[in-house]
Order: sequence, then C-alpha cells, then structure tokens
Amino acid sequence: MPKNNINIKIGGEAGQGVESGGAGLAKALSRGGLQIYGLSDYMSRIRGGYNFFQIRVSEGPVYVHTDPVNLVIAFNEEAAQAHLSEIVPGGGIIYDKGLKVDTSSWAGRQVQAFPMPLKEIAKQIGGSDIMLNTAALGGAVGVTDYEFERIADVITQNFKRKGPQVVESNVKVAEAAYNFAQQNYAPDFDWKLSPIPGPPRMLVNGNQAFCMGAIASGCRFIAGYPMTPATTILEYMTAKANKFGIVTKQTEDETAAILMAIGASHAGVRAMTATSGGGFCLMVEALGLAGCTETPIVVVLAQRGGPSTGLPTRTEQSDLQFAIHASHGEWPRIILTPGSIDQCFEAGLRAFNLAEKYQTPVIVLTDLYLTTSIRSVELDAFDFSKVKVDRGETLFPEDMDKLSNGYYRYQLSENGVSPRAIPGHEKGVYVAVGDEHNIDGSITEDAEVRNAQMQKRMQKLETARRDIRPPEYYGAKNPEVTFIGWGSTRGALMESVDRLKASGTRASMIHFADIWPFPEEATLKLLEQCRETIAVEQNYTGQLANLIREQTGFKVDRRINKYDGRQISPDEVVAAVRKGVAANV
Amino acid sequence: MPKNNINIKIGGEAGQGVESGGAGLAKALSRGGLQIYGLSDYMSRIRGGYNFFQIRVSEGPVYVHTDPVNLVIAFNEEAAQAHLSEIVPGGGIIYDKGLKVDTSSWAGRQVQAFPMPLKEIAKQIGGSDIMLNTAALGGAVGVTDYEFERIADVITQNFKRKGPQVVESNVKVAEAAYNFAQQNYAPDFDWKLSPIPGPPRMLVNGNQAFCMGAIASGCRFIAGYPMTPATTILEYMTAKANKFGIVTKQTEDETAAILMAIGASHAGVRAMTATSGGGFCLMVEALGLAGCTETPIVVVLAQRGGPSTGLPTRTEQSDLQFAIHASHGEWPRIILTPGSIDQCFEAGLRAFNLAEKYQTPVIVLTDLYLTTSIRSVELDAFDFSKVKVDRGETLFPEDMDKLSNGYYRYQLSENGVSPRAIPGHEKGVYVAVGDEHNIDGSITEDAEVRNAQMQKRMQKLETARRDIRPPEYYGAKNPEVTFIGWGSTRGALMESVDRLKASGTRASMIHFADIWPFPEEATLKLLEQCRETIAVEQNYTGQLANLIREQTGFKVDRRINKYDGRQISPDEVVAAVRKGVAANV
Amino acid sequence: MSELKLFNSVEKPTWCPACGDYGILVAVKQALAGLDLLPHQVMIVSGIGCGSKLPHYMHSNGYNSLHGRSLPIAQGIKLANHDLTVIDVTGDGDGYGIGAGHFTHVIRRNPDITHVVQNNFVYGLTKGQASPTSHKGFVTTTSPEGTIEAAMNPLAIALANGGTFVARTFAGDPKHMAKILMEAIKHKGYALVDALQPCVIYNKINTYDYYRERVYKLEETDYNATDRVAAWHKAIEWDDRIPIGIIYQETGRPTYEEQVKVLKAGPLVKQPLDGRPSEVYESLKAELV
Amino acid sequence: MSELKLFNSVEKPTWCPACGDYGILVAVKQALAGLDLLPHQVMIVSGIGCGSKLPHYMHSNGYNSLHGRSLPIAQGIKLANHDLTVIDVTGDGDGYGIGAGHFTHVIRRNPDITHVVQNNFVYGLTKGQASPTSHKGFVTTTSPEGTIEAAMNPLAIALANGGTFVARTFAGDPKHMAKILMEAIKHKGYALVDALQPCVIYNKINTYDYYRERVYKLEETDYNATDRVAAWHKAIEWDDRIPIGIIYQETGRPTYEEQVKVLKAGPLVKQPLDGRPSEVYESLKAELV
Ligand SMILES: Cc1ncc(C[n+]2csc(CCOP(=O)(O)OP(=O)(O)O)c2C)c(N)n1
Ligand SMILES: Cc1ncc(C[n+]2csc(CCOP(=O)(O)OP(=O)(O)O)c2C)c(N)n1
Ligand code: SF4
Ligand code: SF4
Ligand SMILES: [Mg+2]
Ligand SMILES: [Mg+2]
Repeated sequence: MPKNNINIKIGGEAGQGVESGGAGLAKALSRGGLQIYGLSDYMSRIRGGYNFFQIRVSEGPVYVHTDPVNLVIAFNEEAAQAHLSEIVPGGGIIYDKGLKVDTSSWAGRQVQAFPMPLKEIAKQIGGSDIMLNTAALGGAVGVTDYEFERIADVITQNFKRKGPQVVESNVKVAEAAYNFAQQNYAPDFDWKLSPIPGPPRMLVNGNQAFCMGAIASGCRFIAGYPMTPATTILEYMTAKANKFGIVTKQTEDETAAILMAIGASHAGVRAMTATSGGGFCLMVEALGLAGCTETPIVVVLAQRGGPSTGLPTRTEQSDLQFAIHASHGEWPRIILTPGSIDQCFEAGLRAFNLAEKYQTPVIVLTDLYLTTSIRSVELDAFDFSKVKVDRGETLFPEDMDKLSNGYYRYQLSENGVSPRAIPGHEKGVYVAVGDEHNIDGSITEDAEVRNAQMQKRMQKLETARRDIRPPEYYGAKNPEVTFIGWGSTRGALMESVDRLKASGTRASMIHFADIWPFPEEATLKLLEQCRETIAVEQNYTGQLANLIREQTGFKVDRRINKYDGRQISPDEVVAAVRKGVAANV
Repeated sequence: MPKNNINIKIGGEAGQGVESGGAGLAKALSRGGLQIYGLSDYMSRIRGGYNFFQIRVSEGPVYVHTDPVNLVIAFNEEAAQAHLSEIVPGGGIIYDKGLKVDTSSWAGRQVQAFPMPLKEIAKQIGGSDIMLNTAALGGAVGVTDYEFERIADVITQNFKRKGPQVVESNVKVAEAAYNFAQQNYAPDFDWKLSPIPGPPRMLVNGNQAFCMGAIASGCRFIAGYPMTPATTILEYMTAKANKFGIVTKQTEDETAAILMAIGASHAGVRAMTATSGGGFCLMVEALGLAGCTETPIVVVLAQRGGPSTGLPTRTEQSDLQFAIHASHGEWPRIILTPGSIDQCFEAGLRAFNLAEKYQTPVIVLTDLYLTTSIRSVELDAFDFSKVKVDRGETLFPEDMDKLSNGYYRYQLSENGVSPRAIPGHEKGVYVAVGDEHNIDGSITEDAEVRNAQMQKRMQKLETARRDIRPPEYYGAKNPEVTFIGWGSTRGALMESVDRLKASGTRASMIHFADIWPFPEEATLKLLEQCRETIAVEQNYTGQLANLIREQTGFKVDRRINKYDGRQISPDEVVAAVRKGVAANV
Repeated sequence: MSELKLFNSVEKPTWCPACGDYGILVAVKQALAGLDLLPHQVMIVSGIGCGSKLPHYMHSNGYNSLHGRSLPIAQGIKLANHDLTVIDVTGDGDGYGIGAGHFTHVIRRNPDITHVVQNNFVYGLTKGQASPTSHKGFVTTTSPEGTIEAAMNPLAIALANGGTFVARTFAGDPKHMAKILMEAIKHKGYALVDALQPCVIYNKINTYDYYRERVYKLEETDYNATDRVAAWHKAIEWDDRIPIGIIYQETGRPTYEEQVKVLKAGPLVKQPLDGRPSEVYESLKAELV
Repeated sequence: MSELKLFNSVEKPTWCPACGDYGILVAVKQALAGLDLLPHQVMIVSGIGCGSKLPHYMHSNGYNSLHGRSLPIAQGIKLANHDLTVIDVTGDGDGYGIGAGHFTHVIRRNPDITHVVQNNFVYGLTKGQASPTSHKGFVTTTSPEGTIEAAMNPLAIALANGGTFVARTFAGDPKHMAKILMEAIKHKGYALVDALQPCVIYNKINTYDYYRERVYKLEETDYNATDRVAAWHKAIEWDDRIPIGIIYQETGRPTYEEQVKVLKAGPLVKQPLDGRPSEVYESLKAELV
C-alpha cells in the first residue's frame, strides 16, 4: 500500500461532533505536511439524521474526493453500516464497543472490525462521555501509526478556551485510545500515515477562500440573509468586520439584501450579497435594476439541490441558465464559475474589479460542494501583496474637482462604460433610474435615445470579453475523449483525465471558470481539436452543453448528468466513460 | 385610391380623449362591416405627454398596423407635426383652427391642412369645449364620406348614461363638424370609406381575448397586482366576477398573487395570475414551488420594454429566455406565445387544460402590443360552445370514493403525471411539499427516490410534447426568404410575406405560438426547406434565434432586432429585408 | 371530540430532543380533536424552518411551502374552499421576518385562518442567526456583538393593523396552548397565536425556565380581552412577567370570505364550472361589438 | 438657509395639473433649503409611482428605483455614506403596500432616514386601483363594489414597531409640511412623514376640500408628542378631524449607523481601502493552518 494515501470517513448523527472531529483530524494531518480534501455530507436538520465527513489524504495536491474508503470512524450504529460497500478489502471500522453493530457480513467483505472502549476511556480517563470523539480521533491516529503529538496539538489548541484541565483530560483520552489502537489494530491495518516536510498549508473551504479574495479586493459591505450554503459567507465577513472595516448586515430578506448592497455600491463602496437559489429568486428584480442603473454589484449564488427547497443541504449545478437570463429585459452581466477552492479566492479578487470596471452585476456561481469542502492550500497561493484594486472609471472627489465640462452619468462611449461619479460631490449631482433615460439620468421614451442607451449598455458585454478567460484545457494534446465542465466538477474531471491516461487512454478536460460573456471563439478553437466530447454536469438538463450549442452550434457528443445531490467523483466519471453511453450517474 | 383602405392617427396629450375617440371611431367603422386594426401608443403618465391611437381600416382581415398614414386627427399642436413624415402625398391633417400650427412645410410634402372650427362648434352648438373630440370625429367621418349615422350611433351609445341632452348635443356637434368637412375638405381627400355587408364583429384586444378563453375554460380564481400591460386582465376578470362566479383578488404584491393562485389551485380551483416582467421577477420562487409540488397554475407574462422599469408603456419581446429558465433548479413548464389576438383567446382556452393535465405552471407570454391593440374579430371566431374543459388526472370526490388502495400523491408513473386528489376527501389526505419527497409527500434526501421523482417530473415535459403545436408555416413552398418569429410579430411577418410575394419574391414565415417544450423535430423539418432565414424579434439579443440554435443546432442566417419599444410594421420588415444586411430596426 | 390519534403520523419528527416544537405539535392535535375535526377537514400550511416541518408530523392535509410565503397560500386555499379549517404554521423568521409584508396585509383582510407562530426568537434551521423578534443585544454568528435593532413586537403590530384575535401561548404548556388554539380556530377571522417556543440549541436565553419563571395566564386574572387599549398595554408587557392567553378578541367583524359575493353560493371548489346559459358567454362578445 | 432655487431642476413634472405631489415637491425643497443643505449633500431615493418621479423634478442626488424597494436602497446608501442626508420618497402603494415588509423592518432599525409617503389612498400611475390605505368600501376597477379589507394605518404600525418620529402632513399646506419635514430631517433616526396627497384623477373622496375641512395642526393644540399612549390615540383619529403635525417623537434612541462600530471611524466610503499592515491580511490565512 502506498503510504500517506488514505480515505477516512467519520460518520454519525448531527450533534455528535462529526464535523468538528473531522476538521480536527484533517488539521492534524495537514500540519504534518499531508494534503487533504475534506467533504462534508449532512442532512437538513440540527440534531439526528445521518451525516459524515470524509478526509482524503495524499502527499500531493488533491482537488476532489474519491469513493473507495479505507477507514471509517463510526459514532453510531448507522455509520458502522452505511459505508460497508465502499470499503476496500483490508479496510476497517472503528466504533465504540458498546454499540450494537452487526459485523457478521464484514469478514466476507474483508472489512476489519475495530471495536474500541471509546466511551469507557472517555468516562474513566476524561470523566465524561462527550470526550468520545476525542477518543475516536486518538484511535484513528493510532491505527494509522500517525504521530500522536500532531493530534495532541490540535486538541490542545481546540480546547484551550476551556482551560488546562479540559485540555489535559482530552489529550489523555486521545492517548489512551491511541495506545489501544496501536496495540490491537495497527499491526493489521495497511494504510499508514506519517508527517512529511512541506510548506505551511491552510485548510480552507470555497466560501472562506472567496471571502479572503473579496476582502483583499476591497469589499467593504455585505448584506445577506441566511441560506445554506451561502450563510457562512455572511458569517465570515461579520467575524472580520471590525478588523477590516466592513459593514455587514443581516436583512429581513434577500430582496433587501441585494438592494442594500446596491445602495452601498451606488454610494461608492464595494458591496456584495450571497445566497442560494431560493434567495436568488428574490433578487432578480433588483439585479435588473442594477443592470439598468449601471450599479456595480457582486452576487454569490451558491447552488444547492432544487427545484424549490429541494435538497437544501446537497449539491447541484442547476442555476447556470437561470443566472444568465435572470430578470426581465436585456442587460449585461458577468458570470464566474470557479472550479476549485483556489479559484474561489481568485473569483473574490476579480469579481469586484469586474463589477466596477463594467458597472454591472457580477454573479459568482458556486455550489454546496465547493463551499463546504476543505482543501489544503499553501499559504503563498493566496498572495495578498499582489492584489490590484481596479476601480475602473469611478470618479472620486479629486477627479470631480478637475472636471470642467458638465457631468453626464450615462454619457455614451465606445466601450459602453460611462465615468461614474460617487455621489456627494457638487459637480456630480444626478439621478440614477431604472426607467430608460437620457445621458443625464432623466427619464425618456425617445426611440433614438433608447436605442443608443441600450447599445451602450450591451456594448459593455463585448468590452468585457477582454477580461474573460478562455476555458482551461487540461490533458492530452490529441485526445480520444474530452470532458467538458464548469464550476465544481473540475477536480473530478482532472483526476479522471489522469486516471484514463494512466490506463492508456488519451483524455482531456475543457473547463469553464469564466462563463459569461461566453468565450465562444476560444471554446470553438478548443473543441475543434477534440474527438469525443462528454459534458459532465451536476444537473438534469445539461445546461452547459445547451449553452455551448446555443453559443457555438457545437453539439457535445455525450452527457453525464448527476442530480442526486451528491458530488460526482473521478471513480464515477471513469466508470461512466467506460460504460460508453450517455449516463445519469 | 382603393376604397375602404385608410390609416388614421388620432393624437394628443393624455387626458384629451385620444384613446376613447379612437375607440369610438373604430367602432363606427367596424359596425359598418369594415375591418380594423387599432394600435395604442401612450406614455407612462396620466395627463400630458404625447399619445396617439392608430386605426387601420380594410375590407379584409388585418393583423397588424402599417406605417404610411392618410389622415391625422390632431388634438394639439404636437399631434399636427408629429406624423408629418409618415403621411402619404395627398393625406391630410384635421385640427382645430385655433391651434397654432405651422403648416409652411406641408405643401412641399403634399400634406393637406384641414383646419376646422372644432372648438367653436363644440362651444356654440354643444355648449362645451369638451365636445371638441366629438367634433373631430365628425370631421374625420365627413372628410372620408363615411355614413354619418354610424358615428352618431356610437356617440348615442357612449353618452347614453349621461342623458338624452348630452347625447343630442354631441350628435349635433358631430354633425356640424361632419358637414363642415364634407363641404370644405372631402372633395380633395382621396381616401373614402363606406359600409359594406358582413357578419357582426367585435373589437377586441389581446387581454380581453385571453380572458374570454380563460373564463370559458373554467378559470375561477385570479389574484394579481396592477402592472402595465397586464392590469386590464385583473380588471376584466373582476368586472365579470359575479356573472361567472370568479373570485378575484388584488394582492399586496405579485409574490402574494401567484401564491394565492397556487393555494386556490391546490384546493382544486382553476387559478391564474397576470403580470409584466417586474412582477414576474417577484414570482419566480413561487413558480418553482408549483413546479416541485406539481400544482397547476397559469401565469400571463405580458412583456413590456426592459430592462428594469425600462419603457413601461412600450412593447418588447425580451423575456422569452427568462421565462424558460426562471426559478432555480429544474422542473417542467409549458410556455405559449400567442401570435395574434385570436390566438390569445385560444391560449386562454388551452392554458388551463395544459396546466391541469401536466400539473405544472403554464406561462403565457404576450406583450404590450398584443394586449393593447384591438382587431375586428368575427363573433363566431370565439366559439364558446366547442370549449372542452380537460381536468386531466384530477381526482374528484366521486373518484376518491372509489379508491380502494392507498393514495400516494407523487406516485411514479410512465407519463410523469400522478393522479391529483382535491384536498378535503378522507382518503386523499397528504402533504404537498417543496422539498424533495417520497411518493406520499414526506420529505426525503434519499438519492434513489430523488432520481425517480426528478425523472418523473421531467418526464411530464416529454409527455406534454404531444400537446405542443408545431410552428406555423405561412407562404411559399419553396421560399427564397423565410421569416422566423414568435408571439406578436406574426401579423407583421405574414403581411411581409404577402407583400414580397406581390413584388415577386417567394417568401414564407415560421411562427411559434407554442414554444416550450420546444418542438424541435417539427422546427428542423420546416427549416430544412428554407433558403435564407431571418429571425425577426422585438429584442436586442435575438432570443428565439438563440433558442433555435440551442435546441436544433440551426443557425439563423440573419436577424432583425427592434428594441425601441415600438412594434415593427410590415413596412419596416420589408425595408430591412431589402437592405440585405442584419438590421436593428 | 374526535380521536386524537386520528391526527398521528408515522413520520418521526426531526426536531432536536426537547425542542419546543413538540409541545406545539401536541397542542395542535389536541385542539383539532377537541373541536371534533377530522384530518381531511383541516389544511395545515407552513413555510420553511424547523417548526414548519410540522405538517409532516401529523396526519391532515398540508402544504409545506416556502420560507416566508405560507400566508398567501393559506388565503388562496381558504378562498377556494372555505369549508376547510385552515391553519398556517410559521417560524418567527418566516412569519414576521421575511414574511412581514404578507403578515401585515393578512391582518387587514381578516380571513378565517389561524396563524400559529413558533416563536423561538432565532433562526433555527439555518443554525442560529438573529430573528426579528430577537431581543436587542442577542448574540449570534451574524451579530457577534449583539443585535442593534429593536425587537419586533408582533402582537402590537397585529393590534395596530386591526387584528381581531391576538393571543400568546407557551410551548411548555401544551394543554393551555390547545385551549387557546381551540378559541383561535373557533374565532371567525384571522387569529394570531404567537407561541413562545424554546429552541434548546440556539437560544440560551429564552429557555423553558426563562418562561416558566415569567408566564402567567390572562384568564386567571380579571383581564378583559375585548378592550383594545388594555390589549395594547398587555402586548408590550414582557421582562418580569409575560402574559399568555388571549390578549385581544373582537367578534362580529365579517371575515374576508364572508364579504366575497361569489362565495355566498358555497365554497368555490364546489361550485359547478358549467351550467350557465350560453347567452351569458355570448354577452362577453356582444358588449364589444 | 441655502437658496431654494439651487434645488430647482429643468425637468417639468409630468404630474397632472393640481396633483398633490406639486405641494410635496415644494415642501421638500423648502425644507432642504431651510436646513441650509446643498443639493450634493442630499440623496433622494424613491420607488415607482406617480410621486416617485419626484427626484427628477428637483436638483439633488437621486435614485429612482423599483416599486416597493426604495427603503433598503436608502439604508444601503446611508450605511455607506452617513454624511449624506437621505430622504426616501414613496407612494402609499409603494411604501405601505408592496413595501410593507421593508417598512416594518426599517422602523425597528431606526436609521437616520426621512421617509416621505405621498399618500393618496390609491394607485395613481397604474390608473386607479385600491391601495392598502384606501378606506373600506373604496370603489375602483379592482374593487367595483368597494374594497372589503380594513384600511392600513401606517402611523399606528410605525408606533407599534417602535418608531421614533411619526408625523402626518398635508400637501395642500406645503409651508406646514416644510416645517414638519425640517423636524423630520433633523430628527436622529427614522422619521415617517405621511403626506396626505390629493390625487385629483383617481381619488374623488380624499380631495383638497375633504382635507381642508378636517385637518388641524397638533402644534396649535396642547398635544404632547412625546407621549406614546397619546400618540396611539392620535394615530387612529380620522373622519371628522384629522390631526397633522408631529404625532410622536422620541429622542435619544441611537440610530442604526451610530451603533455600527466600523462607522465610528467616519463614513464607510471615506475610509481607506488599504493601509492595513500585511499581517492583518496574513492572519486570515494563519488562523486556518
Ligand atoms: C428565500 C429563502 N431564504 C432563506 C432560506 C433559508 N432558511 C430556511 S429556514 C430559515 C429561517 C428559519 O428561522 P425561523 O423562520 O424562525 O424558523 P425556525 O427554524 O426557527 O423554526 C431560513 C433563513 C430559505 N429556505 N428560503
Ligand atoms: C413589481 C412591480 N409591480 C407593479 C408595478 C406597477 N406599478 C407602478 S406604480 C404602481 C402603484 C402606484 O401606486 P402608489 O405607490 O400609491 O404611487 P402613486 O402612483 O399613487 O403615487 C404600480 C402597481 C411595478 N412598477 N413594479
Ligand atoms: S434547532 Fe432549535 S428550533 Fe430547530 S429543532 Fe432544534 S431546538 Fe427546535
Ligand atoms: S394620477 Fe393622481 S397622483 Fe398621479 S399625477 Fe395625476 S393627480 Fe397626481
Ligand atoms: Mg425561529
Ligand atoms: Mg398612491
């Protein structure tokens, strides 16, 4: 077995500490130089149900989870059974020996049972049942031969707030479980972990990455309304508000959220909101207002399973065409679809520049998978010192002072952009309006003025093309098969390309991280070199495939669509390719 | 000059009676067996501004307005000048001689000035200035040699409520003006009108036509919120409420409107709402709910100029792709795009059947032009006796009584439709829900159930194809040029085909009145027979052309796009074709 | 009195152990049974939130709709079939926060709907953000230094808008809640029943103990619930003593449905679609000739 | 006192002759000039409706937004630049009808915004449908037999929600309105100014004469506008006598902006984007290692 290559699942019910336990273990491994991809799978309820956290460990970078599991840490009976079919021969399941677990089928599957006196240890050594998770983590570290100090450090840090007594008890509980696992199960368990040297890495999810980019890019206002999986953006920004001078506001609904952001932006502050599909629905009228008044605004649309309330804690990519066409009438918008946690950071950096440069809404489409998964990222990958804030044709007071002619907010221009005065200067008094308007903002119904303003606004979409990156090409030059994707499936597709290559198939990926205005020329150029094309999407209708056809006429050969709320893995992609037919995974 | 072929414009400011005057004249002509197309052009204000009403008269059916004007009735100075460039040689302008009208350029243009003592007549004979419009109508009838009794009848009917005195004065005023025009201007004016025999016809606009269909089809609930140009639907239904047993409700906003309609429909009553783009924005979250809970609902989206408040009293076709993709996630919907006032009636008839048959939202896309234009329609064209109400797989109490097995609202089925129990029966108790659900409506996150329910819902879209009509083909079999359009442009395109034919060009039209699910096979079959294709749309981006490419791969050769809020005429279409390049009209 | 168990469902609630929503569920079932209603005669509409899952946990007609949007659906249902006993169940965020517009307007209309608000002063299902009823200074992930807005007083708003039945109950006393709910359902018109509901996970302030120390029953005092001015004072009473029971009731105001002419002929859904003479249809055309 | 003409615009109002909106426009300009403000220091946000065109008819910063949506925009502007004097202008349909949710919540927040409602008890721009303030029985195209809902009382709602400044004025008396507006703008917090505005086209009941016969000025009585209970009674006074002037004012409550820590350093738009040491940024990463 290769060292430092393992897939661990921690399962139990909501409230049992699945998520925090998983995060602690991930941290202990990441600090040992190992690289992590962590996936969170949870139900729409606060207590009970069945949740799990999955940690994939590797010595190199990982961008996606995979299916075969080596080790399960089961906090309840359900967890001990739920993943049986995923466990590879020789894999094992750690669980408290007090649980009623039916292991009769395990031997046949070559699954090892690792019952441990977790509760006993927790109670006798730590003095409390709640330390059961700590014991389980100790067990996991023990069975994999990982350095105990690494998990001890994380425990120490996590419980520091609760005082030295609590820290000490927890460390002792972990240690006892560690020793138990070392003695009883480690010898028979093949997957081993040990620290390796490497630069410091953070464990970061897509929402955190986006927020860091946004803060660095000068976002100073966020209004939002809680909605999974976007809520943590508002919460993150709120936690950083005082440090960075950000005004954050939980509003009465999503409509108010985007409107407040529009107001703040109109007054000159970089502003955003973040939501999921249901909340985005409530924003579409205001989006069109921003399009017509030419107000910059950044909207994160973190997708989840639809339609309607649908699968609120599960992932999906089903809002692409809605985002492209949301709101009545026609106006320019820019849509980014970051494909990795790293690209979420970049999207945070770029979105605000694009919004101000083109004075129009920028929608950042992510999804539950991207926003809740964590990945080890080198600190240098997020380089704050290189950030360039580009406020486009914004007119600050010092610019306005110099103005000699009259100021017309909606002045016609070749690139479609008109200089935008920040309200408050005596030379820059104007009225922004959602009705069609003359260059000074007064309302008109004149046909010629209308045509000119319409053309001016739509011209921005053409101008913006120069800032739109072509789709990313990854893999073989002369591919037999090419995956096409957007957003969060990038990791699965890249790894599928690699795996096919390893098994002798020339494969490649075309991935869209910038999707609107659609980079049609670049796309066609790439597509012309491909043989068989397969669009892989987390939706039913194949929205990217449809879009490509609309924009280029190119008909993708095959489609792999998955819409059960679970993110596709490279294992599934490769299997579907081999099946050789259109597949709903 | 051909007899009974004239284009009249009545212009003035809001509040001067442009609309009512125009309607009166149209009625007088229609009752004389002549056929009318009437177009209303008005600004977004209650008084003042410049409005006009246009009446096209013909002996045969007319489906569109045309540009060249023969006679203008000017209620103010502006009206006397506004249409000069549209008037054909020999045409004339009636106006009160008290108006300060600069006629210096008219002779050069061969435009005749018909100043009349309208105010004087109104005052001296009728005793009041307000009868000026009556006088103007009399003048118009006089100059065209039309039968005076016809306009007298309409005047009598219109003023009956105000008593015989008012009727008499008005008739006398009209008569005096009629005589004046007869004596002074009729001899020099070439365009003449006279009654012809024919069946009785009504003058009806698109909203009225739709409502008649809806009522006949059993719509018994409408909730709405005022918004041009949809307001008159709610107002019409309200006026008929007691007669037909309809509950009508003006709500606090459009969100409440669609939700109430969803509630009423859930309880078993055919229900609808009607709005324009801004209000539709507020409905998109609820639309998705109806999609997921499989609640039938009819939504009229009467388009107007966008983006945002845009051009609120002008026309546009810019919400097609928004309607197709509105709301997050994926669910089936049906979209009708009637192309004439007659087809609005049909849409009213069909929409409710389709909604109940497929238990999902039906969107009827119209626009300001269709909803506010009037046309002479033979009474028999709207045949109430043939209406079939098809409630699909709705389970009424008598059906439920017979049920022996358990009832499962979201039972899987081959056609995607599940029998729908009307709540209130003891065997049909269930919970409808916007979360993903089991067949009984209980919430689930199970992947397999999810896939099955998703497939079931989306299957309805496939089943519904059998009720979707193929695009209409009109014109030459082996065309040199083919227009492609949807919705309200049908009249202009048909007439363009006819005109091109008259001048020796084989032309044809492909028109979509049913657009979603997209009739892809039928479309491709038609397109294959065409040479040059031109998509003519009242929008900027060419939404139908884009949709055709997305759905069929077919790239339309040329596009004619008009987005200044004024409806395209056959004159403009033909001119654009002759220019031979892509044109923004 | 019908059998309570008729209203039982096989679904196991997903609520946290000890959540106040359990008490509310019991009270709703008791009230319905107490009024001799049967599951198919009742329609429970709800929004989205922890508490809004309630219709799934009992046996009756239900519509579990959207966050903040249940009230108009309930009104549509009532207008289409006023034979149904319509109950709307929402959270505080749902009913008073995002739903404030619908809340404001439904009161004016006075439809015969009972609105039960599971008021836990917090957003439960999204894991503990401030709600409009959160008391000023309430610390959450979106208000780490405490909220800086005044808390909304839904009872006062209902009174200001001319509400005809305004009550408050406590999830820790389901028996009393059932009693008040029976009055609310019997009341002809819109009845607001604000239910103090401990959220044992995200609200460590408004706990069972907090309420137990403070609540007292208006019925046990000489309070007169038909006095609007007195009601105004009761509506703003909080802190040391929290009144529960009927704060205000006004009888005799017609319901919305009662004023709709078309509904005098019976519930809309039961009125025949056809049967009108053809002249009636033809008149639609005739008036346009 | 700045010059009134500074606030004049070249645009000619599109309002009907004698519309009450003219008087409101005059009053707004007078109040601003009276407070010595300049056009660029003022931001007038409005919705959609006849009256919402007001910002176009005067010279000052403006944002003519969406029907029912101006209040959150105004709040966003105020949070981004609290040096601006922010005035929100809406119709009654706009501010109280479709905007009821935002209206309810802005009151609780108490931002330093003046909200002028052109209350004509009708939907003007869409040609005369009922509004939430229309008195019961009001006949319109959507209520041919008269409305059957109770009229909304916005003043009572503002009081119920803890509003700190609640006033009523009359468009037929611009001078008085300007005086009240000056108080409203000076007031630190959300100030509701309900302006009785005759719509000469679609409301034949609430006319200039109707009001002239009924209005009286509270300042001319011994009314005490700091008494919340008295305010409650005044808010519901109508019919024979209609009070205008300040119904309620509470000083000392902090505004929303005053409670936002970040804004203590000055208006957000004037705070530098950069200048923080790089360690501050690096700490974002460090905490995730
Ligand atoms: C339009 C929309 N926005 C946000 C959400 C996410 N959401 C679900 S429940 C909820 C709030 C729950 O609070 P409350 O209504 O008080 O109910 P509770 O969970 O406390 O019972 C939110 C914000 C949603 N489902 N829809
Ligand atoms: C979302 C939306 N719905 C409807 C409309 C149409 N609309 C424009 S103004 C208006 C109502 C006007 O009434 P009010 O707010 O009282 O203003 P007034 O015209 O009386 O001044 C409506 C319904 C709109 N613009 N946007
Ligand atoms: S989070 Fe609170 S409201 Fe939600 S189920 Fe748990 S205890 Fe109840
Ligand atoms: S319709 Fe009424 S509110 Fe609108 S401008 Fe005319 S008078 Fe004023
Ligand atoms: Mg709550
Ligand atoms: Mg109004």
